[in-house]
Amino acid sequence: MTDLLNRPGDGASDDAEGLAVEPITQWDLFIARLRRHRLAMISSIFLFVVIIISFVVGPLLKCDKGATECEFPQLWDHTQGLKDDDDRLLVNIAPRGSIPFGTDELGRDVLTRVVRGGQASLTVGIVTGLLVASLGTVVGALAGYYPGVVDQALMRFTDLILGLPLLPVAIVVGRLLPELTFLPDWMQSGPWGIAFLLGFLLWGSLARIVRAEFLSLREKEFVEAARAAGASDRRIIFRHILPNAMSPIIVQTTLIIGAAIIIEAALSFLGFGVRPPTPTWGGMAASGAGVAVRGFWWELVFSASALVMTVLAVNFIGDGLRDALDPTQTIERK
Amino acid sequence: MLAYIIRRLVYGVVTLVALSLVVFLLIQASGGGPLDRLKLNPRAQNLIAQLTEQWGLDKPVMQQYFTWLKNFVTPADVPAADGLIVLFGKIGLRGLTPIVLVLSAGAYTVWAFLVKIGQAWWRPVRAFSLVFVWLIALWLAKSRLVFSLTWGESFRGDGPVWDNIFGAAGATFRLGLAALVMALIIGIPLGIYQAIRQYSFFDQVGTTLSFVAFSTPIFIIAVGFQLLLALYLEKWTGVKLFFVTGMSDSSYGDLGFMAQMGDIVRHLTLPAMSIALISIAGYARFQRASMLEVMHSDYLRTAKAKGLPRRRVILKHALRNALIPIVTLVSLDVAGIIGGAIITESIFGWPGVGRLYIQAINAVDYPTIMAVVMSIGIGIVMMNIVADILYGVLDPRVRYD
Amino acid sequence: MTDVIQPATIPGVGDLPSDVLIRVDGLVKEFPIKRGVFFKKQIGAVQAVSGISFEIKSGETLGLVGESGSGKSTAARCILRLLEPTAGNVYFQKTQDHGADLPPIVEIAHADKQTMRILREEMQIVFQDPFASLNPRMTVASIVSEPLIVHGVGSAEERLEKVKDLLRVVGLSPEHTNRYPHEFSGGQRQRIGIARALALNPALIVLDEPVSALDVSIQAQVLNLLADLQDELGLTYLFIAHDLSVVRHISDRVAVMYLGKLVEVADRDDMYERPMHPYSHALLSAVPIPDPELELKRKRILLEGDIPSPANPPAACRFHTRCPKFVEGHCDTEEPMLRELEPGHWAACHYPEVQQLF
Amino acid sequence: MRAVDGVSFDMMAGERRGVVGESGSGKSVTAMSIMRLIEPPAGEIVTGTIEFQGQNLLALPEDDMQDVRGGRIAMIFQDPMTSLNPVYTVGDQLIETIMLHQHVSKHDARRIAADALGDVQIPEPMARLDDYPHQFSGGMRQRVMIAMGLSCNPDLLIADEPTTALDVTTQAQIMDLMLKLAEDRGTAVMLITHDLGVVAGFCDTIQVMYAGGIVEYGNATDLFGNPQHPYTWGLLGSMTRLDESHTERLHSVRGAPPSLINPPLGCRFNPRCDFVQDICHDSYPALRESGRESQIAACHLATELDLNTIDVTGVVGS
Repeated sequence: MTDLLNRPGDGASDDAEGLAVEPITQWDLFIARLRRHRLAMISSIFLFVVIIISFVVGPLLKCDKGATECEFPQLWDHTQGLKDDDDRLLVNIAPRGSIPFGTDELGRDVLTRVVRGGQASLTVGIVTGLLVASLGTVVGALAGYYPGVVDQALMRFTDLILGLPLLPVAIVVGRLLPELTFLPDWMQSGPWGIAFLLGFLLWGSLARIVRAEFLSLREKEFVEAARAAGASDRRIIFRHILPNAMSPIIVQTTLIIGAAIIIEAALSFLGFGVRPPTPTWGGMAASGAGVAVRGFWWELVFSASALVMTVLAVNFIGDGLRDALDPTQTIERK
Repeated sequence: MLAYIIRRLVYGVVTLVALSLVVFLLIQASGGGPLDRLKLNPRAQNLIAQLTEQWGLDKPVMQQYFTWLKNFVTPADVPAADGLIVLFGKIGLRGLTPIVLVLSAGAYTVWAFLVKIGQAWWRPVRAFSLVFVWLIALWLAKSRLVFSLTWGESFRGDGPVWDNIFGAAGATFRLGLAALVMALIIGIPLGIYQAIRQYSFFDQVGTTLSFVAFSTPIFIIAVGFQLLLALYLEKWTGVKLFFVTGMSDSSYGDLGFMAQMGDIVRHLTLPAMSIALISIAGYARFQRASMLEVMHSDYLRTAKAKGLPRRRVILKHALRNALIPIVTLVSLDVAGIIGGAIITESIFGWPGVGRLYIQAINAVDYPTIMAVVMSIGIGIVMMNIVADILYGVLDPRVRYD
Repeated sequence: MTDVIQPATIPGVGDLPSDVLIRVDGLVKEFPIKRGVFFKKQIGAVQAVSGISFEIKSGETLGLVGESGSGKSTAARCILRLLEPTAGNVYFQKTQDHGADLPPIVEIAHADKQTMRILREEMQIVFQDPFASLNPRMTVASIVSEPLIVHGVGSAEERLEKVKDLLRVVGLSPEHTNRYPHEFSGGQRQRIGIARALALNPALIVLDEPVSALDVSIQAQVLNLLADLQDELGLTYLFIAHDLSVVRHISDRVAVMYLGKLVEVADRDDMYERPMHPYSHALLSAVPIPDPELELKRKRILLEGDIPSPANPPAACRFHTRCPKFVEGHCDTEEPMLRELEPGHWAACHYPEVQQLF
Repeated sequence: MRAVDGVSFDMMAGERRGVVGESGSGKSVTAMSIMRLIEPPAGEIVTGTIEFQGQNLLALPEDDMQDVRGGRIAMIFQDPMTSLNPVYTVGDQLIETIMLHQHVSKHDARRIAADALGDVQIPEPMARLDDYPHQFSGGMRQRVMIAMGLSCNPDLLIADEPTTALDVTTQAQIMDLMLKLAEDRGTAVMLITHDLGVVAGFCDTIQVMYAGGIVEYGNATDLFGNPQHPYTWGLLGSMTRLDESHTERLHSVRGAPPSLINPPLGCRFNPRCDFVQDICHDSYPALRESGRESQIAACHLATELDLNTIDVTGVVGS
């Protein structure tokens, strides 16, 4: 061995060949690529702010204790302003200095409700995303790694899920959710039930993607090399295949998050999603659309904008991640 | 090929049975039922008892399911001969024209499949004619010519579910087809142009706009169109360009042919545009990506090296290849268009299947709910099979086994 | 199926000559073709490897050559049990003790999982594609040390030291342990792959087209490295390649495959100077030589048509459809056995004849 | 990044030229530039002229260039599996080219196409016109590409690694076919390859490229017999040969080709050269005659070095 170590320059010594690239880690590369995607960066900051406002600021807003929801939540001291001298509700007040988003049909402050409505949308998006990511990955990974009976059975089941007409099924289940007494309370009403429903309806496409990734990665030479070294299935799956399949999983999950937020909003719009009086962007858009016909545009515009901007941010992040996670991408794109 | 189609059909049937079972059991598991509203009326005791008996609501759940299944597949009590009389008696000459067209297209399709013709240009024509076969099947079903079902009685007292659904299906079909055509003729050229001018200003704006459209829920688009292009437009300019409810004006019957067409367009545009917008964005993005991939292929370089003009390289060699994957996208998008139709129909008061569905859901009219879900499911299964066949026809490399 | 006369008399397990490291005996690998409307039934099989037998002596290099579709890579993967062989045996004479209760000669093709795990320390593989054979998400240190981790060798620090040694051995700088594969050139990656294969001090290394993806000048560097490693570590190589000139340079003996069967096995110079099978002859005559004067003088044997599909190989002698010496009624009805025509020179042909190449 | 930098050469009518180099040496880019197939987002030709039969191709309007492409200069590519459009029949693609350049009727074009397939020894050419590319094997597809390239009787055929993706017996068939066709028709051929063996049997003249420039040019016999540039010499030394039984180590060129984004100063080969001197770091050597007629090399030391007398093993040991 010592002979080998002291072998004279073979003309192949590493210094002569030289490394073309400075030592940078995968993480640095990832960040560098993400940085170049300006929209994705802005979107990340925006989404972060939205999450903070919805989950931290929202609950801090003063509410009547004990009530399930805030009939008259007060962001600023609006109790007086929202009623006139005769103690009548000031409904459909146009936006003005002290009430920047106006009030709705019931005289509630639209700004406060928009802030609190984010909770439902984001909860549905995130919980659905997590459910889809875990279910889709597990099913796809098993089907892709174990060919034969396991693969066949799992993929037939996946085909079945993918064959379901999404919105009609979501509507009928969403309609029935509050009446399904065998479910725990937290699933019957509110965003969690909708999130579970959507999670179970949406994982099929991810499972297919993960399966395809596993099928192709399983044949890669570096996996063969690991097998030749005697690595166990578990090690091969978790050390070799899964890390290389992560980027499509992450990208697809962000797409699902966006889709879930939109579907939840549609269900709430039709009245089959999160039930009033809990504020949701979809539900507010529905009641906003009703009054917009009479010229009271603000509830619709503000809730819809919040919804669209959030989903847009999620989708831009997904696009940025797609570029950033692609190891073949070089640093050329603007 | 035939074995492949049979396999897909069997998987489709399994999916549909599972779908029906899940939806049925969920409806049963929920506390509410079709008689909830009646129960509020203290004088309806007899009626409730009668309906419970008639609809079999007191039976065990599985028995009710099988009753439903039996109703779903049992033919209606209308003899085929009656169907023929209905057909030729009611339709008349004007109605006969499309029928003759559809029939001849069908015959032509069968012939095209039986006679193997190797010419490349023939394939897309043959593929397109497949669509006609589907139309014939739909039309046969509607005219009760060959077979006829009832799908049970509606719980809302308006007759056999079959008739209700096929009564509404025409409206949904008109809406969906208009949306699909719009999406195709706008989205695909957009994507092609973006790919040809990659990284241009137009491309970047197009990409950003399709992101926005993709991120906007359909009800916001629909409500936005309704408010801006109809209500506010009329309020601000006094021009009434589009209608926002229904399929046609009440005076439709009195209008001349051109005016009728105009009326249809003015009713159809906004709901169809609402559904189409998201699909346009989707198709444009997909077409752009597919086109870019093809543009970097070796055979395109060969085409350029042969001295073909750029136009011909793109329109003949690139486009044909880039359009193949679109077939799959469109077939998958049919589910999206139907979903979009449900929402849009309820916003625009469009008398289609979607609106029927929402009404049925509110009344827990489960024969109708089930029938709508099942017919949409059948449509999706059929579209997937058609897409697979189309793919095989368009791409000479694909073989099924 | 395996009715081929063996290159050596078939021994019972236990009496492999001491200089033979591995003996492959009637190896068959079939890939099933499945079809069916609902349940996939096997309706046939592609025989990628149809009963091949050969042995490799300790410290020698056997070159296994053939065109695409000849089954050479499949055969190698079966020997390493990266694919499950359909039939046949592979006997391996172990060189280390492993502390386990294993006989001195182990049959690999049917060995259980545990035995296989232990034996993997003795046999390693280097792959063709330097880009696909290294996990892009792992550092060089974790790639090279993976075999050590899997087999529980040493502590983390010891492993790192070993990795640094290995990198030095293959001519890379030991400082590069924390870098990722994409930071290296093709030749350097191939060196990393070789370091990984060396980690467990194997006796046998299967080299599956190790230089065919590299540029000529880099090819030479890697070939030199492989030769040095063999000299100094006493390695045994199974060198798989389609490039016959590379095989001539590195091998001691050469085996030629055509459509899943061995058609000729001979010592290196015998094979290249006096091929006896018409296919070997045609194959050799097709290889261009960088010498214009020689190229002008050479007589080429051009084969007709393409290699038949392995799913449906010709009957009897698989080469008869393209053979210039085809005799009707014989070559297409009776399969020629692999026979020892001269000492150490085996060919599977009814009409073998020593050919002059130049 | 400059993929090709200051490449100048002439080719005679009917000449068979080999362009040899490793990956990234700029040989394919040179060929693509002649065909003007490099378009702005991917790259552009900064300066230079390409004169073909008295016309500067770079100044030609696009319409006229289209007549040159496929008509007077044809090109075939490395990977026959992907070079034909999968959705059109082979006949469609051949007939399209023939009608474009020869202005004949579709019927005549079909006949010419069948003849072209026959010329490349595809059996039953008339019937095979209606087959799709996937129904052909790799070797057969490359024959189709050759037929397409030669169907309009071009004056120059550029073959970019035409046999790299093929097996060696198929390669021999294809090279034999190309040689026969080129000789019969007097077509000039520019054969681009990394394989010195392939050019040896096919080409009259050879140019060796390295890192975007030509390092040596000469007729085949001289270049192989007496390489003047250390790179050519090293390349030949690092080749394994079918006809020689090496017992010793190969003489490898040390290191790897330089990055073209930041190429070395002076002679681009200097980091890998065994004979490097100070001057090699200072100035880029021009191509110049190296004592032999018709053989030029881009090396400062070309006239001083006599590479044939250098003992290969001696250099390696030092």
